[in-house]
Amino acid sequence: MIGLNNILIFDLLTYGLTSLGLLFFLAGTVGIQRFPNTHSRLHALTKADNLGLGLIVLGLIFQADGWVTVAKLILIWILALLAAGISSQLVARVALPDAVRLKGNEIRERHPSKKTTRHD
Amino acid sequence: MTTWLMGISVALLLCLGAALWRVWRGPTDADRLMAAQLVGTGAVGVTLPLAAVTDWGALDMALVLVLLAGFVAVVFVKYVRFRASNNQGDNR
Amino acid sequence: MITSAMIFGLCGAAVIGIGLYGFVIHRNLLRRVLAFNVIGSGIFLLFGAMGYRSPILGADPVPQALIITGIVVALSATALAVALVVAYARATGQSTLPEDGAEHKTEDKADER
Amino acid sequence: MKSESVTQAKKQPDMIEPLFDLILSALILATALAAVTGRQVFRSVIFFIVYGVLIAMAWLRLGALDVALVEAAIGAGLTGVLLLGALGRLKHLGQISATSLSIWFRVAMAFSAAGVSLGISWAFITLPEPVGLQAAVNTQLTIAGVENPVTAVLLNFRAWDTLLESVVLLVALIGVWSLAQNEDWGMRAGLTTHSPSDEVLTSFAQILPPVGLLVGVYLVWAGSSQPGGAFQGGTVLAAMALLIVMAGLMAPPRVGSTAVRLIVVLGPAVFLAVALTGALSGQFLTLPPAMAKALILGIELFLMLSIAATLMLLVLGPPESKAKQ
Repeated sequence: MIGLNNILIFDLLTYGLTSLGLLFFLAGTVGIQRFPNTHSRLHALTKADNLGLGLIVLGLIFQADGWVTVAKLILIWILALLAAGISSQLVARVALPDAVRLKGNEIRERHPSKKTTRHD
Repeated sequence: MTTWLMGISVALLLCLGAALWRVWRGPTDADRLMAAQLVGTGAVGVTLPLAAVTDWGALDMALVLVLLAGFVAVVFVKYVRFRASNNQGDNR
Repeated sequence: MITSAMIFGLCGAAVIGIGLYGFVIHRNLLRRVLAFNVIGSGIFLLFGAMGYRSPILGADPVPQALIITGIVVALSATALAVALVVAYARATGQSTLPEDGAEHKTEDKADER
Repeated sequence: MKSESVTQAKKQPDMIEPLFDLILSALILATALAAVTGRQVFRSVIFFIVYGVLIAMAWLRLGALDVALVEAAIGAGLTGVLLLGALGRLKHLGQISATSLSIWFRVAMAFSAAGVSLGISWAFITLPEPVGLQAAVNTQLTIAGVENPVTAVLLNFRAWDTLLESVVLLVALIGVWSLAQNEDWGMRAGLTTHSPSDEVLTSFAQILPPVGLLVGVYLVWAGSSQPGGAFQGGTVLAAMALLIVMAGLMAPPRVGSTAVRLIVVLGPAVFLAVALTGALSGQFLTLPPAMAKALILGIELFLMLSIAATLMLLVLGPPESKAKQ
């Protein structure tokens, strides 16, 4: 069902690359839970986004059934890179000057979490 | 291979569920945006192996998802800025 | 045997309940619009699952077409509802409809600053 | 053809597929609950968007790729943007609590809602064996002009629905526009904001839309033989146009200008014209099998344009000048 490319090496590459990608996603998820402040969480997130998805795409390319599929996979990755890059840039800028004010809002919204302490 | 790829999908789905916790938790809007973005990318990551075990048709959905993810991120940021500027403006 | 149709059909039924709950407990009109959308998508999910129950026949295209129509109509209805909410809030300065209860008080404290 | 490949993929029963479905369902329920409850509306809207993404994956698992595409574009995109825009306008409502309703009322409502869900579940489980319309659609598919059964249903077998739907979109737009203040009529759609220009945003809005345009047209083109179609393509185009507007690269269109009206009406008009031509040669809305494919593609292209324009205008909302109390 997967196509003509059922060669052993291709399968092995898929196994390896997808598990590596999964690892990055896991790391990103742990990071976004555990890191102490907004900007370091942003760092964790972009690693997961760019590398994790990229490795999964790379792994799946070896299972593709034709060039159109490969092209689509790569396009998806490029778009994800673009979106992640741009939006983390924008989010970081939102978070930077507004950190104090947003924190204030949060406290008013009754979330007096310790996590809001800023480490600059 | 099918089972392996489905397994990857399941694992990514679990990651995605963990990111949801950060969306709930915050504490800042920026954190929520980021976590939502991780959910978006994670969803693409879930969809790709799913596409691989069927006939790759789901790839189009991943494409739409990733296009819209960037768009939604921009809208979020615009919104947060809009609100922040309004809050400033209304301060007497 | 647990099929996808069974799982997502029951999930759709539960989503309808969640949406209904949200629709009733909130007075804020925007939240009601949101909850109404949740109800709608639960119904779509249930309907789609009904069209996928037979493993031999595969997915039924007719419900799919109806659901696509439904999603687009739901979006346009949401747009209209949202515009109405904004216009209402502009006209009255409120985001909740007046109700007869005596407990009608908390709403507009929100004007954060 | 499509359904065959889907059933083939289903052939090997695996414990992992139900596991995937169960986890996905649990996440869907959690996000739905988070979207509906909670104190902050902003968070609810984010959860609603995430919910849309998850539902789109559920459609994938239900073998409904066409629906998944629409849901990914509308549920996970435009609806959330719409709600967020309204929230921005009602920013003074940023924090609405449900505490005005007593806890007992909420508990009672939770039980009633659970009762409704249980009733529906029971009805769903006890449904009689499905007969399905797959066979009926498949036998007619040869004269439909397209190979994608969903497109065939949308634009041929049940074209009535789709024609009326495009009219519903128009009616909604008229409704939204009619909420404009008198002095705002003829202004640019949406709330006029003057945000400072931003290079990052600008470059993003220059790179993404060409790709989006390509994807949108591809979806319409592919829609005849594989999942996709006018709605999917139109929504993607609408999102891209909104991105351009939001980055400040293009001013939103003026409400009520002739060009805007023309674009918005074009799709339904072409559809209606084809339907009437059919009426002259036999029956209203029947497509001659020989020309069906060309006609469907033509209708879909114009529909896509109109849908994109209408959705964009719906999301932008009525014209609103900044002057408000």
